[in-house]
Amino acid sequence: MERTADKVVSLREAVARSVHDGDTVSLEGFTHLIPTAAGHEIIRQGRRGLTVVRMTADIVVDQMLAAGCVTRLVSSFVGNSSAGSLGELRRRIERADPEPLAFEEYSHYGMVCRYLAGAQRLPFHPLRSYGGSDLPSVNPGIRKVTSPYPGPDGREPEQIYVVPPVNPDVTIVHAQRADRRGNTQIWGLTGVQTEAVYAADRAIVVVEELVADEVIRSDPNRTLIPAHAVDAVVVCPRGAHPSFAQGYYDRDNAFYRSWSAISADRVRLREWLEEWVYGTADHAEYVAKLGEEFWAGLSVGEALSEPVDYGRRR
Amino acid sequence: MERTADKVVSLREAVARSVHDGDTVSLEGFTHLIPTAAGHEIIRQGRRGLTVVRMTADIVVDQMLAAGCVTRLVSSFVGNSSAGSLGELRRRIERADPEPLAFEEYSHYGMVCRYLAGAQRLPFHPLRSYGGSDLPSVNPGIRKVTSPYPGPDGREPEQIYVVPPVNPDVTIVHAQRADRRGNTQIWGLTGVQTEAVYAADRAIVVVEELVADEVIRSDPNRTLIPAHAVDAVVVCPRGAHPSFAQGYYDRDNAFYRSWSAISADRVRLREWLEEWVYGTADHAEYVAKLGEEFWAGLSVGEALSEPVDYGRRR
Amino acid sequence: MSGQELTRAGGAGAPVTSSELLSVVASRELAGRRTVFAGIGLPTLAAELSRLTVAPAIEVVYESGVCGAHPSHLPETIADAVLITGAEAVVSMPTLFGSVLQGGHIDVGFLGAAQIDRWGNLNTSVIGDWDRPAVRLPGSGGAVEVMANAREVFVVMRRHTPRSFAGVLDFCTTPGPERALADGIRPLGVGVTRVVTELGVLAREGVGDELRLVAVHPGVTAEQVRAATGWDLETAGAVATTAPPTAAELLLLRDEVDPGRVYLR
Amino acid sequence: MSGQELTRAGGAGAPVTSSELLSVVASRELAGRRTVFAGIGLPTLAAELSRLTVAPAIEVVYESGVCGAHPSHLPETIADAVLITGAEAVVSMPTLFGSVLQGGHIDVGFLGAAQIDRWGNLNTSVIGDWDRPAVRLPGSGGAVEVMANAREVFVVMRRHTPRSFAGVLDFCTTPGPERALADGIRPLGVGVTRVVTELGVLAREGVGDELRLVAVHPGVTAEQVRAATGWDLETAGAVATTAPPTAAELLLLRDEVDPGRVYLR
Repeated sequence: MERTADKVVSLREAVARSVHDGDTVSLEGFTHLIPTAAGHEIIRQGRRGLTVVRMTADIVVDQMLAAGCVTRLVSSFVGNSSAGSLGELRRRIERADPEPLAFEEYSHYGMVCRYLAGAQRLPFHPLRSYGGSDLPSVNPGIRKVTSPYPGPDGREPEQIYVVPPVNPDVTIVHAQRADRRGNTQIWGLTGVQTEAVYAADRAIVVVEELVADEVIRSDPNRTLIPAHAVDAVVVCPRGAHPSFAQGYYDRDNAFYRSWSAISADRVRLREWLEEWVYGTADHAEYVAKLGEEFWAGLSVGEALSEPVDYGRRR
Repeated sequence: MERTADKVVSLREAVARSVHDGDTVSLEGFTHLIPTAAGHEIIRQGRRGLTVVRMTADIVVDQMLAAGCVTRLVSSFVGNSSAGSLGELRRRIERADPEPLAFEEYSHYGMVCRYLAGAQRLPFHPLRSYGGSDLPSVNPGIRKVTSPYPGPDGREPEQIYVVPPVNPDVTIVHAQRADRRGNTQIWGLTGVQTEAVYAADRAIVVVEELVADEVIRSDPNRTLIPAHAVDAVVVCPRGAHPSFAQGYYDRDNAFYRSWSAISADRVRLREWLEEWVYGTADHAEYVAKLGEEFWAGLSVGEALSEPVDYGRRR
Repeated sequence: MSGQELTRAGGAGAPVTSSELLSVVASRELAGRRTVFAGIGLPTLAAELSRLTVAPAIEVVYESGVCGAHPSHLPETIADAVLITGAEAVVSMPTLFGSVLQGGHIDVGFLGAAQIDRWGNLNTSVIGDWDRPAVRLPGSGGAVEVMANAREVFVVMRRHTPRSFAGVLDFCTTPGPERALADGIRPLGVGVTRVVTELGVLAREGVGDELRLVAVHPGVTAEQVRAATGWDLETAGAVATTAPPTAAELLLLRDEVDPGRVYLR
Repeated sequence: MSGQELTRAGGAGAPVTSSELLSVVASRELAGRRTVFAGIGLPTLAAELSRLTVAPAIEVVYESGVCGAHPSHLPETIADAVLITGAEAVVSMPTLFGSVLQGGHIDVGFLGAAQIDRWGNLNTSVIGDWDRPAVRLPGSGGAVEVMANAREVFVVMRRHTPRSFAGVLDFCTTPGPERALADGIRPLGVGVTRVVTELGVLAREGVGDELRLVAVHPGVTAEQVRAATGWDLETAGAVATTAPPTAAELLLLRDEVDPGRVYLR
């Protein structure tokens, strides 16, 4: 947490140092900037007994489940985007096959409020959801509080549901760029990354590129994660594949569509992991294996933001 | 609230239409981008019986008090920055001179949480402040809630203070730039403007400059106030003086320092209002009256942000 | 019923598909609305078509945080990069769910579901028991929040069967206002007001009302819809027949909104 | 006591002023700290000097939302434009107070006050009754939050009088942990641990401890400090004498930190 320290490490070292068996690990990124490479490195290092916290449990979670890393999942959406099912997740939940998966089910804003409460050290966060839902009956974490103020129009005080804080042992997010201290800039969909990082004991930021201090400091409002909240900076281009990094590469929709069939068949899923995760030493090998032609297909043209003027005292 | 409507109006029209006698009016901007021109227009139009909500009640609030616009103040800091006192505010509170001022005192984060609760339609917002403070004894708005979860280490459930929502009839903020629909971009200190706008029934955005849609749309992450939350857009260059607009003009520290002496003397304060507010037809006259040489002294050099690439599908 | 059985629009062009009919019917219901919270697929098509027809000022807000998108290509997901580039605003999740949605800025929210009951309560969690379900579905996403906070909710269901229009939900993920009130919670909106299906349109005016059949699509009878519904579906007075898509609506939908037929499959 | 009465630093240069002494003493207390929440004035000078001496990695977080400032000129307020241009991050008020401060990321918060009592409780609201005060002071600002959430708090008070070091506060704006605990609230930090004044240094180790005199500045006696304190001030064993600013400290403070003598008045 030293601000001036150079926090740049390899993904292997960051995971080895910060992700331990039995940890609660938050992986965030709402469709955009999903930290897939970090998930794969956790698989390679054979972590066990993890509680994974992720709003949209999608392909990377299904892969971590299939690799046997995860015993508990906290999530608000367990599906392969709009492209289909997560085969391993469904086997685990529907048939405890090959083993049960403890599942804490929330809604999206319930998860957001859990991160907000965690980041802000609040004992709970209120939200106008869950009234009449069956979710509180299967999730004892969702409770009610009575407001200490009179209700609208002098009616009796309102009741409101609340959720508890989540404080992951480690949060891992992917971002476009950071400096060596960990000042991290994200644009496009920014999701809940800032809150997930602040809620965590330790935070790893995986970035498309490391940039000079001057680049970050030319636009301090773009720094969504300040250095004081970051423990490790990992440079890992294309580390969000098959999701996308705004301005860097597009989403691999074909892979999303293919995942339902791959994951429906445990043998195919195992073969996929062998080939693409266990069979690659690191994410650079995974990227190289996909090939230049493949990446050309996901490349994007340029659309630069108009600069703003921060001004300089004369 | 029509998204495609052209919402650009004069400051005179915006205030005439949206600020009524007896309204609760939020003016936000934390030292930066203080909506002074809007405060002056409220004075010119002779509004009465306002409740003013502002975290840092400073010079513009002292001026509105002296003009007889305000009967109630909700604030967390009533001082002239670090430069001295607010003479009229002190006379009103210390001696009910010339009339009493109802005052609701909070801390900064208490005010932030009131705006958050207001923006999010929550009946209350919890915060880890006020334990043992005398503030709850003089402000019945500050109350306690007991958490429905066990305390840390199995101790009994925590108690926590909460504040009620604030929902101003109208919020006025100053910003660097907007498009005609009201998509508003702010950089530098961003304070609590987004939450204050979302908490309000009506919102007026006063900007240094109106820009083309393409400028806003080149950097959607910079839009801190989306059009759907804005009712009126007012173009009013230098409308934040004596505060500053990052990248446009610097703070007039000399005026801040002079305010203690001006406001300490009710006759001088009255003369100041006569000359600079009642004696100017609008803010353009106020700006012209200060003179070009004056503005040259507050001008700033250029410090442009490095652009980011949002990418474009080929 | 397949799209091919539907009448041709104004006698012109290719036959109207079920997707096209649903999109057109839903788009008409958006007349006069300002803000729509919509997922990708038929809701987006309906919103985009309404902008070109009955609701020129409509703004689509996406669950991903995009407000005022101007996409260069038809988006494939609610987070498609083409929604972000050139958008008017992109906000964080806390702002999107807290200030925009819970703050009461959404007029109409679009939702889908595996099951819906007569009050418009929705199940997107499980078929079977929650603890050991026959089918684990994706869950709420933001549906719980959309129902609780949008002024009204439109549901689009491609399939209309007694299992999906259920007498009793296997699980209530996303409750309407009646269930919320019984739980002591006051919701902002009135819950589901329109359900557009492959067979017709169900409607419900406000809190305490059941969904009733208000219109059948051309070639469908009220009795067919009642037979496909898992509860004793009532009709609202005379059941209308959906006006077929006009030639203008179809032209806009096919040539402007989804020329690549990404969703009009 | 004026600065002119103080000893010269290492026998070199102009006499040490009270402002310089306070800044140097406070800077030494920051050894090893990482994050400081500081207002403009002596706290900023202390933090900047500590960066050049005992705490090279220190980050100053400003109440305005600036983290990692690299100002081109000495800032005149916590919101000075020169703090923003070239900073590493600028965050909103909800993030600053919610995630950074309440989230527990601040090691040391600097506060001032009109009155302080033996437990380090602070008054910045009123002299006299709150309802009709003799003097209306600015109020909390973020002081309530700094005390509740920073791991420890340093107070810098230029004037040391029985009225400002009060037996009983006129009003407790900003309570230390003892008062919070009595109110049933568990604070994160231990409250005030150091008070640097024109006369010396008071210290308090943790919850339940009173402020005690630990050091007097050169030329000041413990009895003088006790006489200037509105409660029966105890001493912590042997009272040390503050080591005068070294020539190196003074040089850095005068030539690097505040060459324009904006705050070193």
